[in-house]
Amino acid sequence: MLDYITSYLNSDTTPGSAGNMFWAFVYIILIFLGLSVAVIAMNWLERKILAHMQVRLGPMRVGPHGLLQPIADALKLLIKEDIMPSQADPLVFWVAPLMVVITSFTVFIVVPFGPTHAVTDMNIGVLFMLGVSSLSVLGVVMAGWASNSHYPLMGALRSSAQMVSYEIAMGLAVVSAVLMTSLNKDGTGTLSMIGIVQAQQSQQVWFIFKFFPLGLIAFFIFAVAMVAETNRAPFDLPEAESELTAGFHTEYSGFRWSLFFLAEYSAMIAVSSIAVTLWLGGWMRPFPNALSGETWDLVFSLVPGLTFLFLAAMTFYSTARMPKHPYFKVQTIGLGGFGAVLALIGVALFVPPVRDRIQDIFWFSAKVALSMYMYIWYRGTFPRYRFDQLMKVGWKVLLPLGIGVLVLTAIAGILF
Amino acid sequence: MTDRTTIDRTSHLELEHHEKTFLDSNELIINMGPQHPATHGVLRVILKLDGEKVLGTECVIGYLHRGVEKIAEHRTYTMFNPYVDRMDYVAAVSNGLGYCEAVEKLLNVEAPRRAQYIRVVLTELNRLASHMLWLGTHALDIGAITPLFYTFRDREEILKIFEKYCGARLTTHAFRIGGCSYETYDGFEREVKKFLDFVTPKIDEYEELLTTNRIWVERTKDVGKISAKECIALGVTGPVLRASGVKWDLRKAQPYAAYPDFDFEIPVGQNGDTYDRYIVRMQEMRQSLRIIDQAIGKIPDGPIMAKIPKVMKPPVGEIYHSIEAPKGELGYFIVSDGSTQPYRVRVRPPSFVNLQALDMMVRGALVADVIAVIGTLDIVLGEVDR
Amino acid sequence: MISRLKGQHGSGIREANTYLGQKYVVADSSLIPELLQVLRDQEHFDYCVDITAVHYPDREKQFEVVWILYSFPRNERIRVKASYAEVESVPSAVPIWPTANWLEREVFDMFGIRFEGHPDLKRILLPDGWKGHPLRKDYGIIQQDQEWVQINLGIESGQ
Amino acid sequence: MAPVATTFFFYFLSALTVLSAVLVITRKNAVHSALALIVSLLGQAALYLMLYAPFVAGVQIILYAGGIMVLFLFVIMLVNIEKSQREDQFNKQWLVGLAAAIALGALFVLVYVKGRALFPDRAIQMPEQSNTQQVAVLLYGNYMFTFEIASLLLLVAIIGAVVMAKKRI
Repeated sequence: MLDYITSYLNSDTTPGSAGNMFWAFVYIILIFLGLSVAVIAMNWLERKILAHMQVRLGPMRVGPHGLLQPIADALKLLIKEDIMPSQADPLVFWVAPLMVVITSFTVFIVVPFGPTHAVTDMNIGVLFMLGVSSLSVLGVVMAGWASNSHYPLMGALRSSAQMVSYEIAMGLAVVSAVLMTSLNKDGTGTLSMIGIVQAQQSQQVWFIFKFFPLGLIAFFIFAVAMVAETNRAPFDLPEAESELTAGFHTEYSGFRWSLFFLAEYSAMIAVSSIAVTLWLGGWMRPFPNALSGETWDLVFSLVPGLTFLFLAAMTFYSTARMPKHPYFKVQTIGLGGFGAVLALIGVALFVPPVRDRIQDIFWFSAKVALSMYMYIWYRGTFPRYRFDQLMKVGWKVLLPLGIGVLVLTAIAGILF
Repeated sequence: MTDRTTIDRTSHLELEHHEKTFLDSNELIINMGPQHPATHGVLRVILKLDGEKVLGTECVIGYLHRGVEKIAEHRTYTMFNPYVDRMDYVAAVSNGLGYCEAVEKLLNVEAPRRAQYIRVVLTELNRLASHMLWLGTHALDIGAITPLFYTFRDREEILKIFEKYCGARLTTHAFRIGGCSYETYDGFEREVKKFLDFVTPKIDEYEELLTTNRIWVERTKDVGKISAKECIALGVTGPVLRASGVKWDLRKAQPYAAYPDFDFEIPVGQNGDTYDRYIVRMQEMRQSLRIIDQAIGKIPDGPIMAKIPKVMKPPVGEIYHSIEAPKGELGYFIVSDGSTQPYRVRVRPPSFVNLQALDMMVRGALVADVIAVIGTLDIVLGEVDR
Repeated sequence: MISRLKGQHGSGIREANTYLGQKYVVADSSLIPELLQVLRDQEHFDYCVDITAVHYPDREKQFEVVWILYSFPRNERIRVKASYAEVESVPSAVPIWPTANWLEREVFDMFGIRFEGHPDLKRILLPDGWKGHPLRKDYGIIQQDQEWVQINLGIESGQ
Repeated sequence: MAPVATTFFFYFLSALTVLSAVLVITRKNAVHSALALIVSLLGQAALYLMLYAPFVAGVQIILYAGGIMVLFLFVIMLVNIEKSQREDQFNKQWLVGLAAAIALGALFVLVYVKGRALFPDRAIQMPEQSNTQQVAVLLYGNYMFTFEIASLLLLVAIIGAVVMAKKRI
């Protein structure tokens, strides 16, 4: 048994490919935990960042700087009364949030956090991600219909139309990136997520810069479509608060609603990781060409630790600025403790074996985080599109653009 | 008169059956409000939809009805004064100004110059506050959440000035019949000037966020169009009328208070769509700043109250007086029977009359446009329902 | 203008005067439809500012309905007044000014004055089933339709 | 990928697929039927995966479960469910239907029994990695003409749908 466990550590592949059930299970648990933490962190960060964009403070009461706010919210949602409308369809009402959550978590099976850091490496990885994430629309539609109420129904109608239309543009953008993988020396393309990053590695270019500006346009199409896919501003029509109160989840409350919330954020992370994998070089560190060599490798390998130390320093600075009143004593200690944890993580990340192992994951997460920040930024900046305009953007702008990019990429691939 | 304003538009929800194909889906009746994030209070709009397309609307109002006009008949002229603030509570000062001037006219007295200048300053500040609140909520309805906080931040400064002047922030009761009951506080002029310097760049900031924002323009251009003719036929006044191209502002047309002394423009639009109304209101905010800037520099010295009897008994007769409130023409029709209490007070609320145009403006549009149009009409339910 | 009106309609115009600089015309109720039409078409009173009523319980014709009109081309206001008894119905101004729709509904709601030819005359501010018209002088200030309150709100009294 | 508990998963997925397929025709509520159909399609996709045809499985999920079923639900949601629930699920032709189903089943069995020699005893071990490429080579090589005809047919169908849906073009 122990052999079974340790044997994997020497293999140079993902647990799925090695057929090692134990480690696959461990990875699944790790991803699940990591994702939950990421959603919680994202919740806090979104509120804080959005608040600071809007000249207000955001959560400040629960814990220092509102750090415990997401946890308090989660607790509140868990102990809230679970209401099901009496005229609702109980079965469908019950299945819908599960459907959304399961699909948005399943996607992470193939997300490559590093060359070996993925649950498995399917040879249809991209297809799998697109397919499974497209299933989440079923959950949305079911939720809207099962509520047996008009606002959710309209939200469901909107979201199904929206997701189906934007999936096409999204697919075209993805295909053009997949096409680029076939420009290796051996001439075979791949749909595997790890294979796509490795293709970027061997071609020594992130696909966003490949055949400039074709890669950039494809990335742009995907970036727009992914916002629409996840129902976020400015494409948040299915849950447009000022129009449909809360759209498809108007009738949901408590734990079920929190499942939708969880699914929305993990779907955001999922599509962001597709974008990162396909165009932004996945787990590769920035400037692998311009700043190559062992010294630079070393410098970049220190970045994760330094980042955490920087965060720790910011936390300590905030701790020092806390009011000196005894009333804030617990909070000050808590914030200091949080900073200490961050500093500890930062120091741990300098230890060579950890440093090497964690680097890929760090760069991948950093790129995803950047994309998540864009999500928040959009939300703070843009008004909402109207339904017909949304469809116009999807069908009349992104789709032709996507086809054009696809054809041009194919031509460029033959010519160069 | 165009077709749209003729009577058929009032045949609520019993709409003509257009030709149906087998692909036509069922019509959807949606009850928007009275509890809805975007109906600005307790407006209830019953929407008849074909998918997303609006086939007809019916407004159900009265949820905030308090019988202000009935109360007026049982209060003396002075006692009724604070009640008018509760109608359009985001522009309470304008309401008070209209009522005080109407009663003054009935009594045949005139407020002193100093009081009139203070009135103009406060009313224009209130117009700014009202427009800021409108901008924030309107943008929020269309999905831009950030301007709301910017406008509230700046509106706060106005409310602080009100608070320092009369102790109240929202329902100010700033004026009395015959003038103002409070002298300006020390540094009033300085603070208002400081506010002007503070807010001018802020209005540029709002415009930067929205005016050329593609999504904003797409969402508002050609949405809820209403022509000048239709506006007049429906009695729509205020920025909505001006955005349709009618250069009409009671401050210029039938000047009251100290407005003849000041130099300002009436901004007008051309298309009468939501975008033009937005532009007109933004311009109006700048014009208000201009008026305040002129007024604050030359507030004359003198008394702030005219000589009025302690017990007010206006002679038998009636008066209609109207002012340009931030939302349109706000009129007071007061009938006096010679006693201390008005025999009848009728308020002509701009929001109430403007709201009537909603149905015509949104027919054939989409659900999202209904929200945009409700926002752009700038209604306050306290005033609609009274 | 007033002399012109008087010349046209003669005895129908009971009184035409100004009070505190505001013009008003008191007309015979039978003349109202014609007069309003003439005012809009020939005198360019294209904007109906307000329609309201005043209740005089002591008079023979209890209700005085007031039309406040404004002319954009002339920048001028005029009030048209006419008296009606409780049983009489007032000609609706909706065909002349569409804005009269809600204004007349409010007058109906508050005074119980019926408007002849109104497309959709029903209560506007008060609930549909409410009994009584609150702006009449015989309606007390704290009076309520207790039955409605009890049925619809499930409470003893709204006081 | 070393398979784990193949037999168990095969029977599990088959049972799931067949069971939900039965539910599709027995449920009175159209939305429930559609949901059962989704489960059935997903079960099929998983079976494809077991047959080392991941591309087909992926396409099955994207197109059928993700795309077509959404449109199904879209339409069903607008139908008056209460009315359709009151209607009889099986009308008088159920005997004919049953007969047709039995005939079809008998045909399958007959083909299997008669042509037993044609069926290999065990599934052919498919090449694991370049599966997708082989599909592409076949589709755009050998069956290019058929593929193009199919796409032409779809184009005609799209135009037809637009013409039918739009009152005025």
